[in-house]
Amino acid sequence: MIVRAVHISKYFSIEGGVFKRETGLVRALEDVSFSVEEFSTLGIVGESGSGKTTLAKILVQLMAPTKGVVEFDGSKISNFRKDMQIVFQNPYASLDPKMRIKDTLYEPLLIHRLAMPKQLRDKARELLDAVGINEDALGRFPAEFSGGQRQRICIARALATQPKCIILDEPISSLDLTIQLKLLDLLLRLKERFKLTYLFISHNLNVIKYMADSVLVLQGGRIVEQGDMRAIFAHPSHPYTESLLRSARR
Amino acid sequence: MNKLLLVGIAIIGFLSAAAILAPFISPYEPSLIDSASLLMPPSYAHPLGTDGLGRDLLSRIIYGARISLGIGIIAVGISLCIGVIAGSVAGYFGGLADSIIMRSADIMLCFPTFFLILATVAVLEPSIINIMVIIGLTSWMGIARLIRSEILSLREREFIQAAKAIGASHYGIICRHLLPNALGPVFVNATLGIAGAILLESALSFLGLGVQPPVPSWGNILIESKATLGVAWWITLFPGLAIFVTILGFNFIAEGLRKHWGYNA
Amino acid sequence: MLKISNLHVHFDLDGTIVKALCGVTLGVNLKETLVVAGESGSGKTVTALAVTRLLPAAARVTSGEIYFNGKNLLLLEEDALRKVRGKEIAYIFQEPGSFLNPVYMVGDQIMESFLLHQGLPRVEAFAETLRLLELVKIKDSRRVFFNYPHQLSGGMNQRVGIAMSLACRPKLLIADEPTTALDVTTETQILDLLCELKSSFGFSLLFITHNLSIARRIADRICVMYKGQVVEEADAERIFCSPQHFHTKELIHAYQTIGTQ
Amino acid sequence: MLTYIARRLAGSIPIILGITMISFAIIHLVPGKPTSAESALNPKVSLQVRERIEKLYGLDKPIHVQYLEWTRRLLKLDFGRSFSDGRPVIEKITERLPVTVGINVLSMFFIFIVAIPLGVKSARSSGSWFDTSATFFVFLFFAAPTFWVALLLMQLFCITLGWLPISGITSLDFEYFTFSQKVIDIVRHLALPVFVSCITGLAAVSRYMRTSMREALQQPYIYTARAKGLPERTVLYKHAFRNAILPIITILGLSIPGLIGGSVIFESIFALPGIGRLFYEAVMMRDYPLIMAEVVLGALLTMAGNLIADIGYAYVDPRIRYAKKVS
Repeated sequence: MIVRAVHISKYFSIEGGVFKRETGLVRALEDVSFSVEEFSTLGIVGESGSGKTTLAKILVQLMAPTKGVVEFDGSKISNFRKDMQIVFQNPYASLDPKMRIKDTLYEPLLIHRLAMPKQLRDKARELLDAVGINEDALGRFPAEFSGGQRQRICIARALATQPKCIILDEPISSLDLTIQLKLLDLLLRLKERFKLTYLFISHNLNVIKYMADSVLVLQGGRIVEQGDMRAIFAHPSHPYTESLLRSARR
Repeated sequence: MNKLLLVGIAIIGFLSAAAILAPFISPYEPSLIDSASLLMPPSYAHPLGTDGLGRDLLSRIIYGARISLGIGIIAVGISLCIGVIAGSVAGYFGGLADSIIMRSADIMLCFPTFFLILATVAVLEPSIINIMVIIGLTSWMGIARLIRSEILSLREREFIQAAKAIGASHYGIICRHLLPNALGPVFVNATLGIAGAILLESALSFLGLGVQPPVPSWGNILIESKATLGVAWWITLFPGLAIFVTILGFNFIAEGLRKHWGYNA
Repeated sequence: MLKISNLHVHFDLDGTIVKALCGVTLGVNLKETLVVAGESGSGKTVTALAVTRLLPAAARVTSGEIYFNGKNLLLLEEDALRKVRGKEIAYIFQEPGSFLNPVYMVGDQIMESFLLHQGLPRVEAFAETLRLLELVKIKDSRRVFFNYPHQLSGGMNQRVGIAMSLACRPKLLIADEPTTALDVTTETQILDLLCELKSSFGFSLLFITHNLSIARRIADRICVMYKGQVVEEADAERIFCSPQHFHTKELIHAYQTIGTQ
Repeated sequence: MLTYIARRLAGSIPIILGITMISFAIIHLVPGKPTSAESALNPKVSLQVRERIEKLYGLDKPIHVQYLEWTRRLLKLDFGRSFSDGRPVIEKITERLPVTVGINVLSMFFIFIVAIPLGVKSARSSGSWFDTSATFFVFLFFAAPTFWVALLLMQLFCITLGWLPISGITSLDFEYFTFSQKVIDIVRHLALPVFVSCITGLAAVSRYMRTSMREALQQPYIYTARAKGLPERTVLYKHAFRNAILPIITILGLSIPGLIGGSVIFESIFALPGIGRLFYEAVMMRDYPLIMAEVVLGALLTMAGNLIADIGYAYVDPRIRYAKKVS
């Protein structure tokens, strides 16, 4: 166990009326508990509005849960900001338009003091090389790259802090199919090379089948099914999972 | 660098050089009264002619540039500082701070700025410092609103979340990510602000409430010309032309920056 | 029906010339559904817009011809071309919400084509519009007529878009990824509706998409576009069982491993 | 829509309070200022004036009491008596209000009539000679200081050419004119001031209209309009224009403070009996009750203007008017 979610719930208040009183409560997540094994890939699947992204943000401490807590195994994850990273869905919004690629990569290295100022350029070149982007990208701005290339740069940025676990929040769903497949293969290669743990979030069951070892099915903020990927794909117990499988296979 | 920006910078560069080097390049003492040459039209001795007291118009305009540019830049400096701080606090931290700052901005915006300035000038003595401070204090709201809306839209963008995720501090996020993205439109707005402040100063002096004579400012030269309207056209034309060219220069810079950075602020 | 041959389109993005189409040749026969499949940047949307010269200002057709029932649309002057648009060739676009004018009632926007092309009096045009709304399976057509686009769901707006395009019984309907912005269930309904209307109205359909599963479901013929060119054109079945071009193979492989419904 | 208006009204209450507070604070700058009678720069603040201020504002009472009392009188529109001639301040203001409002409304009218077609035309033929020359002139108008232009035009039209009267709103023998002569006389008097006052407004609105129109023309629904085979004129004036005109309404609200402020200048140049000139005279004579009254009224007028512009915008834009989701 490298990270564990214990009874996590998250409620958002809705403001309405003239004086913006709290008139309602959206239950984004309801009593979600699960643990992630080291070096494995946990797939989280659910349609839009099932609370996947909220869960991702809570796990990486960008958002505090209303109830419950996120626990880390101290020996494996000492500083979660360094050891736990996230890659977002929209490549066009997750890179600072005003920053050159080299500065985007230098930032995590400098924050966690992982390289001396002299070594920054080499370290950044290594990271880009690991994700298949050539070196002259360092001096350029995000606007000059395609969606697929930008997502590779985001992955490079996540790798910069030598993390143990990376949360991938629908990393490929806004790209073309052929590019999606190439990125999935890249992620699998990186997982072997850097001994990573993945938490892969997607609404596409075929992608989860391609990537994940174990699966967790979310519906309306609740876990409806959890377990080994092959077992669940072979004979799902919950009707919702069945309907997802049927629509994926057609 | 598009040509609009270059032309603008050239104009303002020339004028600021003239203002800084005023003592060396202006042919006469600005307040030297030469009773022999009253109301002389432009001539070799006085390239822009003289005013009712025989003072050389060219030197007065050059010295006037010091006042107008100085007031313009410092006043906008004040409103820029207040505006940037208020805007980023309201935008980044939101909640109570946001509503207090924004409500006070709305209130200040309701006052017709010229009324507010005139009222405060009437109450305090119209010295140069007072004018700078008053113009600065009554024009920070635009910049604060601009920064706030920029930060609000940026704050939700994923690259800010990503910066937090890699462990950047609040300070790091504001300086490295929020401000560079938000300051673009602010500079465009600030250059227009300088033009506005110069207009305001000259209008104030035109009404006799700005810089008091004998210190020359473009505005108070113009008011004196009202008396000799029919007779000495040059006293009206040239100071106004100086204001016009300066504001045109700043507008060119603002428009050039907007094109250069691709905003439509 | 429609014949595009060797079409070249260049975009002049303030100085830099981008070659969007480099010699596109494809044809749509009577009552046929041709699906143009391709990934982003392959030029499929530019081709669709070029047919009735709806390209944005920065685009310029540098060479090639577009024949529609014998007439070369590229050489038609403005008024004659306008008669073709809306009357013989109609469009459905991708974002249902943003392709309807937000400040006019949905019904008015449909009636506009009746009043313009068929010169019907307002009362008749109103009745005709209601009939069309029912035809696209909008139940409460009288109420929907007076609504604004922001009050309707994505699926409903797209149905209005279809009704608007079919107002003057066009001979060719060009649909540019009409269901990409919709959720899966609404997507299926819209696709079924389109096929149904195609058989009853008898128009031929030029369908642009990046999703191969849609192509498989509705296409008679498929042509695959890659980097501004048509790299493969064949019947739907042959494309899937024996793809020739490497990009088509890549597409089908990706579709089979991680493609969804 | 109604909740939108209710929220806007509720929002404006704190603003009104704020306005009264700030005005009250400005007043307190006056007597509290150590402007002793002999201060060189401010000779007019004589001892005798100081007593009248203290008496008028009852400065002996604690500060919050003064504030409440002052606001209470404010609600009754009783701003006390003007120093210069003792007449109630509110009377002097209402006397002169029609002139300023008249000129401003006229200039706003001209701004909209000229600027909007100008903006539309230059947006439509962007890049053509018309567009570049229009943008150039807009730049010039934008940069020209209104009082300088006023002086130049006065010199040209009033003195050298002598076509227009130099100041005032009516010529001396106005009473003896026939009705038509009276109208012509007023028009000749107001021609220059109105033109001067709408210069900057003209530049701003036409530039804003041009940008807003160009943005509207790039929207997806323009593709649909063209795809329907609509002639370019309908696409432009029916579809694009209706969307482009919306933001112009908010400009209406935002330009009110500018117009009121501007009236001070050109009313004093052309000697027109408006509240702008009244304010200028009050400032010169340190007539504090009058100054405060105009500041407060100016602010309330602007706020009312913004409110009307907002509600107007909500009414015209169906996306706000019919906010509820139907199906």
